[in-house]
Amino acid sequence: MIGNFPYIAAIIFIGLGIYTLMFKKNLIKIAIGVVLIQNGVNLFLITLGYIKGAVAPIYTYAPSGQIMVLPTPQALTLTSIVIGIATTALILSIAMMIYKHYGTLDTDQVRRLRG
Amino acid sequence: MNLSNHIPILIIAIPLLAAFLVPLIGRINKKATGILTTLALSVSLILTIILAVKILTVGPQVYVFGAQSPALTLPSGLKFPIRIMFQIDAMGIFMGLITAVVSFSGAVYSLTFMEQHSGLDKYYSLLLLLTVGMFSMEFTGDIFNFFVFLEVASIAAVALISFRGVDLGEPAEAGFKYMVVSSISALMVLFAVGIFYGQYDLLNFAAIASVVKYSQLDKIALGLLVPVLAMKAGAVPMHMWTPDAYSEAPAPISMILVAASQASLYALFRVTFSLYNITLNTLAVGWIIIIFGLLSMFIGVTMAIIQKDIKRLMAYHAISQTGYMFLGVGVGLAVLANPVALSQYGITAMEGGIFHIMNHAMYKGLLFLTAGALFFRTGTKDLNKMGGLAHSMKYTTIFFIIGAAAIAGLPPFNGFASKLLIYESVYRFNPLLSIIAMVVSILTLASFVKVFHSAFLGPKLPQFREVKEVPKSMVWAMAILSCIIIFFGLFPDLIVKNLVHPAVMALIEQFKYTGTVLGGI
Amino acid sequence: MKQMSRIVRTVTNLIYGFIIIFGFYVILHGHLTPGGGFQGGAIVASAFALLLISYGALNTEKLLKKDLLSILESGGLTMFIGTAFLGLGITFFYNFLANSGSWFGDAAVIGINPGNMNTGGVIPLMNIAVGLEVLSALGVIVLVMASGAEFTKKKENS
Amino acid sequence: MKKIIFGIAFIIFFSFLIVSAINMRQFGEPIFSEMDDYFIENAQSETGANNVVTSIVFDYRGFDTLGEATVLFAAAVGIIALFRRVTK
Amino acid sequence: MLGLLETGSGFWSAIIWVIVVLIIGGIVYYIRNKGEESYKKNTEQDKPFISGNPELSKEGSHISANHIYWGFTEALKDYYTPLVKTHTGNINDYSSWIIVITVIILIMVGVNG
Repeated sequence: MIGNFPYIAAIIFIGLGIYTLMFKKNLIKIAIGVVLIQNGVNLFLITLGYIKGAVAPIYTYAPSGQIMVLPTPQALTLTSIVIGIATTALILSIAMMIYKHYGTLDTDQVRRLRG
Repeated sequence: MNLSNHIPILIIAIPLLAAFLVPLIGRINKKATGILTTLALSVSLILTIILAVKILTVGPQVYVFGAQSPALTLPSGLKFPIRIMFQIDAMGIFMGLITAVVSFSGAVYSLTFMEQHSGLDKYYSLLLLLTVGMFSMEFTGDIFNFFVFLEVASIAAVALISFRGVDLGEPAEAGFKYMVVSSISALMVLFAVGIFYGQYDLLNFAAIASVVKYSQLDKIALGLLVPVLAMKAGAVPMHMWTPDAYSEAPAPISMILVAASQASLYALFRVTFSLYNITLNTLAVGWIIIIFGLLSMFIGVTMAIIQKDIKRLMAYHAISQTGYMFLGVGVGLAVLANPVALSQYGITAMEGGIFHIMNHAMYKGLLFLTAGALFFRTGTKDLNKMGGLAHSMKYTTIFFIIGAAAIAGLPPFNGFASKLLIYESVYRFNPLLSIIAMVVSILTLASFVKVFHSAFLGPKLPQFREVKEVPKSMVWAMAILSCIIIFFGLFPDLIVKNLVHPAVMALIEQFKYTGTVLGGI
Repeated sequence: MKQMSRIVRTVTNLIYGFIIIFGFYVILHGHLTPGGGFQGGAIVASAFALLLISYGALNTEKLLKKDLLSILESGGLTMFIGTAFLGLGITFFYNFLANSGSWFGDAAVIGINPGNMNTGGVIPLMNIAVGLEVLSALGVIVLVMASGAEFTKKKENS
Repeated sequence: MKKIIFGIAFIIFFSFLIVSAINMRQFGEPIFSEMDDYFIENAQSETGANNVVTSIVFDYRGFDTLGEATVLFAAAVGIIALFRRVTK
Repeated sequence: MLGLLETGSGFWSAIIWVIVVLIIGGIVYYIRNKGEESYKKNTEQDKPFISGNPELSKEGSHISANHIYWGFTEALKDYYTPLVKTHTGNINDYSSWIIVITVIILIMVGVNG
């Protein structure tokens, strides 16, 4: 149980992001919530790859006689981090566009499309 | 080198290469971008048809990236695949055909529809990227790769929805909403990937399906995957993004977005049928999907009747038609564990649902294109401002009648065939569901009578004196889809026997899906 | 945005070249040391961001041409997918240069070794391609968003 | 009223995620690791790269990397299109 | 036979349907031809008879979309009012609905799954 604390830390990130998406009224804060969920999921993935007392999976000048951590989660996390960068950039620029046209970032006013 | 082994990747790689080259070519010649896009998409359409023939005659195809040979799934002495692979069976190629046809006609339509817009090279590049994302979502056999291309499709779709956001506010708003919900869904998918990886150290659909134990974690992964994928498919009550996105995107993009949401629907069926087949409690999950279907059908159509914006109305109809697919396939899933009922009506219900996917892509695409034609000539999407357009837009009127009759399930168009399959088989599962489906079909007809009357019938209004027929390429794009609709309507048995039934069997028979990769058949 | 004080600009002039050089080092040694195309490209793009915040958007656009960056972006991606296409004799993404004796074709010493630059097959090429793509894409994103902010601000004032 | 329902839903969702974290295998002690062991053993001989992560990113899972570069490209193109100068 | 779709408990053939429609159309056309001969175009026989009132102008006679199915929506007012009110175009509600449905499905799957 307490050994799983790193997972729980990642889950808390995700929960904070979900809370921001559900209850915060500012578009920029919503973008921050999306980023929080991304970081939580990335943290969860990278945590899955750890092995106690292992070294990075790189053979250049590696300390001899050591086991190496699982390399796949690192590749997956790299991919999802770059995807997260792209998503965040797009969300923020669309928020800028919304501000240009609506003059506000409040989700209660940014709802011309409804019904 | 024998290219016939490489068809699965060429379908993806040629539009991808074109997408990278289009911005460069756009600097030299603006006109050439559209031509290049249409060319690339036509090539991938032809290759998709060739691949479909190969798969339906030979069997499922596997393409392993970077291996010694395209079919080498298991390197020496391994029990599981280590590389990304495409795993295309009848169901995957069925969705691939839809994607190819829809995106090709969308590109043809865009040639003149988007002419007066600026930044066309970006538009065509994003259109190709959206197509590539949909193709890969449907072909891939690797769960993380599925997440990556889900994001590719989402981001390209968002950029296209908010393409008109430079001078208008609403497209940017719709794009923001779609971006947020699709990021939530993609991240939940990624979390489920993490759960699977942590348990089994596997990332391949078939390999996970062979070892999945339906433990507590697998239940949580299922409970995360089903709603987010249903949300991407536009299931009530998570459908609110759908009318915004469909109504604010340019008309060809609305058509392609329908196919994109169906790619997520395909992923939902893939997860429930191929990943956990009968290991899960099929009755509970089947009823979940059936309830999604009922809510989507009824709320979608009742909200559609009161709409004033023609594209919003059609978007709500997209939701309600998605309900039919949920209903048919959900009935099939609910009786999956019961061979007798499955052979009696389950398979027929799934045939109806799967056949309805293709029909819906075709006629809803046609309807969106006609709405785009009206917008192109009149400059408005508001039904109150339209009227009497049948006098000046003959072809568009004919195409709209075909599409409306098909979506309302009037014989002899294709909508009737798939809806009939759903009615008769669902009636034997639970009569009430079938009756609700018929009522929804009647309401659909009613709301399209409203559209037809207020937009096309009536006297020639003075403000539309100089309105004339839309240009050639738009007419051609609409004609392609109408011909497909009429053909499907006249010969539904050919499609059901040759395309739909193998697809349903590919969903039901899990051992074939896993056996394609892990051997053993 | 405005340009920042003289101190910031002087320090930027001193270090941004080193940041770019370090980024390219990370890109080129991606198959030997921690890092690779994405990380190195991000480092170079961070140098662009440093220029941006210290000199302001309008001055930076004189130094960094958006058109050049977007051409570089398409070019890098085309090089990447082209390298993947070259493996099509066997399969897409087949590492046809590894252990072949030609460019980057030396067989790596199995186990712990100081590392040989001339190994890795197509991996160094893909690192370079992806590095170019990432640095230009991130640079374009940062530049366009900054100038877009100027644009929107002008919109409000007028 | 709506806020209360959403709050309860959020709490239950969060607790489900916590349950998944608790049921996950012990931190730092993977049970199955065949795929990663294969990578660690054979990456050097197959791809000739010392960096196992890079050899996964660009060789074993190269198609993911293509998709990821495509995402970045799509975002850049979309942002350029979003901030383009309108010339009707 | 081509175009014959087996639906499990019956069959459907669009070809037969089209043939039947053509036959019935022919019969209808035949009956129509046996109708009143004394009809002449462009006489007062064309004019609609609105209980003696003058025929109003064509533009005025067009019914716009707002007025179609007015009775339907009016009769179902207490169904539509809450439904339309639920569709707040608010992004917080969008994401919150996703979470609510996810929770419901997690409970259903977790309890009896």
